[in-house]
Amino acid sequence: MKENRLKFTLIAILIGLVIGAIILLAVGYNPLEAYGIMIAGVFGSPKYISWTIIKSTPLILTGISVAFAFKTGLFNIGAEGQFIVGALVATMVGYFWHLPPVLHAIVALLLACLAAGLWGGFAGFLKSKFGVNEVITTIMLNWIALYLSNFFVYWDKFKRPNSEASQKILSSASIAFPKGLGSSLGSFFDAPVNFGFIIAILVAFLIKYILNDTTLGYELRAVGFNKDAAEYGGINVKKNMVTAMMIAGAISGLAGAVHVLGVTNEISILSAMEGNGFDGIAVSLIGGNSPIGCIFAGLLFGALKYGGYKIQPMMGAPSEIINIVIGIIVFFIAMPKMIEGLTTMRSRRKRGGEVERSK
Amino acid sequence: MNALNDLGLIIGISLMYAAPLMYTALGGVMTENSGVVNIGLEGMMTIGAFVGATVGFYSGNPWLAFLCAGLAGGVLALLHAVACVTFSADQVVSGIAINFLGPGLSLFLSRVFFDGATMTKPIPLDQKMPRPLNGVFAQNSFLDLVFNQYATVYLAFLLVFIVWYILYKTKIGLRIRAVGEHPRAADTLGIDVYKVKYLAVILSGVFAGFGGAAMSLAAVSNFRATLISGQGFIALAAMIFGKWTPQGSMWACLLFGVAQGLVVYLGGTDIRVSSQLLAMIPYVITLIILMSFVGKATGPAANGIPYEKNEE
Amino acid sequence: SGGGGDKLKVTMVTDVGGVNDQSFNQSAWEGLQQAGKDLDIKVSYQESHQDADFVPNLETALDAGNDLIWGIGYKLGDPILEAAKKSPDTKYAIVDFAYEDTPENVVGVVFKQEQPSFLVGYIAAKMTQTGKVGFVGGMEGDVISAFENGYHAGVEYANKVNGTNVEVIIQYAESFTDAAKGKAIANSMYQQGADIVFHAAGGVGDGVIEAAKEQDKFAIGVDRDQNYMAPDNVITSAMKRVDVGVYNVVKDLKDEKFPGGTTVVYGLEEGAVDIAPTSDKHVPKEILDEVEDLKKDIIDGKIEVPFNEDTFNDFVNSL
Amino acid sequence: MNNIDFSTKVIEMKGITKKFGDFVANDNIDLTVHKGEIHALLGENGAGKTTLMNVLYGLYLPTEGEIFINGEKVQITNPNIAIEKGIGMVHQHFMLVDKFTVVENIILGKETTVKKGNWNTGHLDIKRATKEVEELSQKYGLYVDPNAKIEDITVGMQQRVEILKALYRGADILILDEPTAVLTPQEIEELIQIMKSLTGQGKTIIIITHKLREIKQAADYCTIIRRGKKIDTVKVSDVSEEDLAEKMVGRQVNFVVDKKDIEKGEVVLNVDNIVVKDNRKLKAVDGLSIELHKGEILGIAGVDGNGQSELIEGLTGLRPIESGQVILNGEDITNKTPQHIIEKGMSTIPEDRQRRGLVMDFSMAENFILEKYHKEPFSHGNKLNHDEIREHAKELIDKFDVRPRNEDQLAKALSGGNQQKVIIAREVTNDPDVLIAAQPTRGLDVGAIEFVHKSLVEQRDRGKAVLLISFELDEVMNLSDRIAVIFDGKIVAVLDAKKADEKTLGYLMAGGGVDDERKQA
Ligand SMILES: Nc1ncnc2c1ncn2[C@@H]1O[C@H](COP(=O)(O)OP(=O)(O)OP(=O)(O)O)[C@@H](O)[C@H]1O
Ligand SMILES: Nc1ncnc2c1ncn2[C@@H]1O[C@H](COP(=O)(O)OP(=O)(O)OP(=O)(O)O)[C@@H](O)[C@H]1O
Ligand SMILES: [Mg+2]
Ligand SMILES: [Mg+2]
Repeated sequence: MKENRLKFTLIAILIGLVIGAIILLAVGYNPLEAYGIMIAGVFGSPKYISWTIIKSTPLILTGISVAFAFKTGLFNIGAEGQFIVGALVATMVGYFWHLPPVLHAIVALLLACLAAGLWGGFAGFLKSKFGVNEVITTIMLNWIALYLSNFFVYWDKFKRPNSEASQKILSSASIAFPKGLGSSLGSFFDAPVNFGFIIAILVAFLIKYILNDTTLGYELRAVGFNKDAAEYGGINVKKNMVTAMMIAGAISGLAGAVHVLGVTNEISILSAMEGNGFDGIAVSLIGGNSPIGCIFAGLLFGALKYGGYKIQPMMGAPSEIINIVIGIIVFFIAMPKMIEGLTTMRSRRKRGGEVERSK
Repeated sequence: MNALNDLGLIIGISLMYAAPLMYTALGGVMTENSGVVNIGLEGMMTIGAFVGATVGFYSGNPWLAFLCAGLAGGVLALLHAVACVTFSADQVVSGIAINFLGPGLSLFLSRVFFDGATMTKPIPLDQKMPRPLNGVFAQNSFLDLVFNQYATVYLAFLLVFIVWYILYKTKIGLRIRAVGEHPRAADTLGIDVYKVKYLAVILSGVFAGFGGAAMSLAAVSNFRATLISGQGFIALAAMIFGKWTPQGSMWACLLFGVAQGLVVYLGGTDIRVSSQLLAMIPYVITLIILMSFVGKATGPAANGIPYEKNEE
Repeated sequence: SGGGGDKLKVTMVTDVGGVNDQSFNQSAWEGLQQAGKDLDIKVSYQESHQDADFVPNLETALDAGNDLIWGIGYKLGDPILEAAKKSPDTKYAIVDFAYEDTPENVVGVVFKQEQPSFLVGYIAAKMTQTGKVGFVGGMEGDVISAFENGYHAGVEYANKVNGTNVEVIIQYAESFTDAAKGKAIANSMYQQGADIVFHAAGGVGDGVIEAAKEQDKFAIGVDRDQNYMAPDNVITSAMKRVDVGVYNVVKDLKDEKFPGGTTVVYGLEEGAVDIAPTSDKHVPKEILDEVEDLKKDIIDGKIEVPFNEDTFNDFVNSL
Repeated sequence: MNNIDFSTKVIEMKGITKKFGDFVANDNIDLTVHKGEIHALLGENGAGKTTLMNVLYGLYLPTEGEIFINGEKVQITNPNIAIEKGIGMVHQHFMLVDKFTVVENIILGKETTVKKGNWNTGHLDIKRATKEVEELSQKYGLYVDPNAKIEDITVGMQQRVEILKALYRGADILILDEPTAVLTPQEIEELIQIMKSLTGQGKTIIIITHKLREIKQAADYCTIIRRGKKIDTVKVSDVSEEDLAEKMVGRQVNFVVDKKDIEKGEVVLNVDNIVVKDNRKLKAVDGLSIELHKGEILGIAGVDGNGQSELIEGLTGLRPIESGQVILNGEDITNKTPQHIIEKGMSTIPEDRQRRGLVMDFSMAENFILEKYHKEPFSHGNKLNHDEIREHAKELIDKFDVRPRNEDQLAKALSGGNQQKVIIAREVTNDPDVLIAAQPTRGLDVGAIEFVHKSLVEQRDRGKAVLLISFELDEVMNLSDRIAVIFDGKIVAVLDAKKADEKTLGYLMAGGGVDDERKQA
């Protein structure tokens, strides 16, 4: 089963790239050149690799958040808003509070998780208490989070004068790697390498552990698969819905916090959704809704976006081709049956008539 | 008279906001009543907006453009149907894919057709959707503010009625709902479940495409990358809010429109509220109403479950 | 870093609007392309899709061996500064941002958007039939604030010199994308009796111009000449010639006069801000003549156009 | 019997083989049915009865074999063709859209629409359809309320709707797949009458059932299928129930449940005057009281929809009790959480095993610990102990003979009988003082039923109390020590099982006694 999934995912990626190539060819660009640029854009220098990782980190986390919610039977479209809340709180803690290094970062991360957890948990609460579908509530909460964040950035104590952004976090709250750590790795450390990726991987394993090896995970999965049976077995379904959304929210919030504390050090005024949460949905799906799968899917996604956007300046090909490729990949991942059909076509033809008849 | 005019303004804004949402929400009603979840409405709306603006610009015929927009949405929906109906795909996954494909294709093609720009050229007023009651009432009078709307607004209400009629009064509607509730039952009665689902899903794309065109051919007169940013999801929410019925979805869209109208109205008064907090109002109102009045809503029984014929 | 070959290499990193945003990114790219043609320079661009793209894009630009790297838009202020500090041998330039302490390899390029705003404000005040004009802002911020206050000041100035009492209605959309909201706000303004609305609101402005078109009222465009959006209704535009700014700095580089360590302020004097050339389609000659006089006064320093709330208040008090 | 026209073979299936992958569900089966005949198909669960009928109805294509309808060879590739050939099928699981009305369900797929001249408007003509349905139901004595919603009518009614659906399509041959599994004795009686009246009007009926008595009562001929193969076709009047059972399973079957004499102990469960509302906020359980003693099986007999489901949910904490009290082992457990109630010694075999009983996407091992995952040894602190969970599963699989013997198998991949075994194994090992068994054998074959009955009696013999709720009157009468009859949310009578007879029970279940009381009052 699992091997099959992996195989299907790889085939879907291949199909996505091939169709992307055909489209490029159709409008007169050389797809080999485009993919060459992409590959060079990701692997061409240690620095590019570290940038790919940096870009992937928040996507891995929002992906895990969405995947976790899926496992518990919920659809978290709200990763976007939870990301914003996490980023906001991390920045505020990072700027307003004065704490020793390391501790400051940890406090900022935890509070961001807590706030975003409450934000997500609110959707869970509305579902458990009033039966309101979480898809609607999280969509609404995304927009509310966006405006809330802007509201705070405009607050004169928080806004950095002469800019459209907040104040920067204090260096004590940063989770960047200590400077001068790795000159040995060439330009790898030229990018703002930070602990975020490590945190993301730890979170992936933690979530996998929670889901598979703890009583909480057992409860959450039971509720996710069959609420009625879970309720019958004595599991508190409502509490678990809230818990599930809180954890999902906290992970997305962590994504926002890691992004701020590791890379941007500030939040700016948002004129539109940035898409970290929506991309997380795709990451989760490509990763087969498994936390570990999300690591790889997030890296793939980060690479496509980071490397893919280089084709426009380098050869003038519209970089939207990347979204098309991603769309096609996700589309084919949705259809394991079709891929199965494609891959078994040859063997089926060999067996021929017999199979035909029983159909 | 001023208060009346203010009311007229709010109603007018509500209608402008609600119309594109209504088309798209009706698309949602259509597909989900047949048991296929469609998260991809946003993507279908985007391609509709783009194609509408492009065809409108090049042909000068808004109706042709409107139809092409529906067609484009329908083509994306066809992909969704192939995945979800024929290949029993996970419907959420396929919908998310559509949400990448829709904007991706729109911008890609926009660059191809408009000289590298991610924005189409504006359509002159006389080649946009007509406003049937334009000039009938005195400008900026209450009646003018309320009724001087684009044909797309009136069509949206007409479509609510049509979808309601089809779903609840006709043979095909009965079949669509049966397929969404209990596909196997329909199957055993000789109904071609797949065909019915294909029809409903494609129509949902057509409607979402109309919704996009209602933005790019009426609300404004051009497409740009940010024109459709979240409306598809709001429409989806409105459909759930409206309990999967056309009339319920209509009310939900209107509610959202009214809230936006209020925001604009309040922003123009002397009440000094931060514009960020004002902007939150529609979303907060929706949440509060969901909490206090609507509560639990369940869709068609077999919604989201791929139907596989009995063969292995 | 030299970059190999003899040709100079110049690139720009766009804001999230992308290179074809029909606005200042596009304007910058046009300027750069012109420079490429005229000055035999190799030019290119990098599009950003999120704020988080700025830094990596700047690095990609650096790795490509460019001699000068542009950041388009105030949002790139910090990233450019950091990059410039990291790579002192490469030259950088930034549009719409002024550093307090500009490094030697950086040039800040800012535009006095308040100046053309002042001019279109004056035009609006002269042309209004109803005694009310409007301003629709996207989201609050220094740049938009300069548009707002310059415009407002232009109206007040007109009131003063002409003894009129034109009122300005101001509303922000809290968005740069929600065209429907722009239209709704403009409609609301027209309903309140305004007959000319100026916008500085990106995509929201599409809606503003649409409202003017539908109601057969006037609108004023921003950044570029937006008359093409509604030829009968966009009477003028507050133009910000980012292309001119970009072109000039690149030319200076070519002429080895790169003004590193400074912030270049482009205003009317440099021809980098202005009202749209198509203004004469709708604005009567005598008003345009008055505008020409105003331009001189501004260039001569006789009028100091305010760019934020404080300077605006001072300006009004000094009238 | 006198209806049969032996000169007309309405159905002839010859050498039907149906494979699912490598699995042979039907193996070279022949079946002949004459006009006017009631023909029974008998076989264990999974024998292939439904598959064979699905082939006949065009839902499956046979891998091999031929079908003749009225002597004409036909290719039935989809239900439309079957319908056209006059075949109607009432499925084992009803194929009704709950939210639709009776009429809507009946006309679905063959809708009555308004025609304007030659133009079919596609507009539903519900009025005319209602009239047609009313006429049809009168003609065959199948009374239904055409405008009622399916979700609001009884199962018996629903079945009539199913039959009407077939008749509406002009069916001459009716296939009924386990039609009596969910009916009360009265309803079964009525159904048999309906079947006879239908054959009287020239219809032909194939009925699938596990209930030998019904075959004896209703059928003319019976074809027995075992593991996909046809064993025999017999004339029903020539054979006994025991003969049929033996042919079906290939061994002798014990019909009577062995039961020691009762050693009734003290009261463990006292239900006092409770009221529980249903989903529509109506009082489904309305002042119900019962006492349950250690060492007894108390059967609750009653027609579906008299408050049984709400009673179970009320007792187990899944549904609020509006008033009254439930005392378990001396402790008030009214409106306590399900978990609390389980801890206090009550376990339940739920009536809907797929909805309540199992997490279908969990493995067997995970399902076995549904109520005790948070306890030692299955978890320690918050950490699950996978080794113990697996061990536990292996033990239960062995003890209860669950197949396949693979604790990692997902519950959804188990057959119905084995799913039920998993639930019973889990509930019985909780070692509860009170075991509620709701419809524990629904849809199971005799072998599996035997097993379930044995488990329940064993529980009783160990001095535990069992509350058996079943629509199957035979089952209640066979197993119970005392029988309580539920009607309209109340216990209307409690009888000693030895003294109870079917007639009295049926009378009480239909509310007979209540009317008497009312008359007296
Ligand atoms: N469409 C299918 N594809 C694959 N396997 C199937 C399918 N349908 C049923 N099965 C398998 O067939 C087996 C029996 O299923 P079925 O629902 O017929 O059980 P049942 O007859 O109710 O069970 P039992 O007779 O044991 O009570 C199960 O193992 C099930 O997984
Ligand atoms: N679609 C299917 N795919 C694979 N196996 C199937 C499928 N349908 C039925 N089977 C298998 O075929 C066998 C016969 O099933 P069928 O449903 O005909 O049994 P049945 O005699 O009707 O049983 P029951 O008395 O439980 O209804 C079962 O073992 C079942 O597992
Ligand atoms: Mg069965
Ligand atoms: Mg069967």
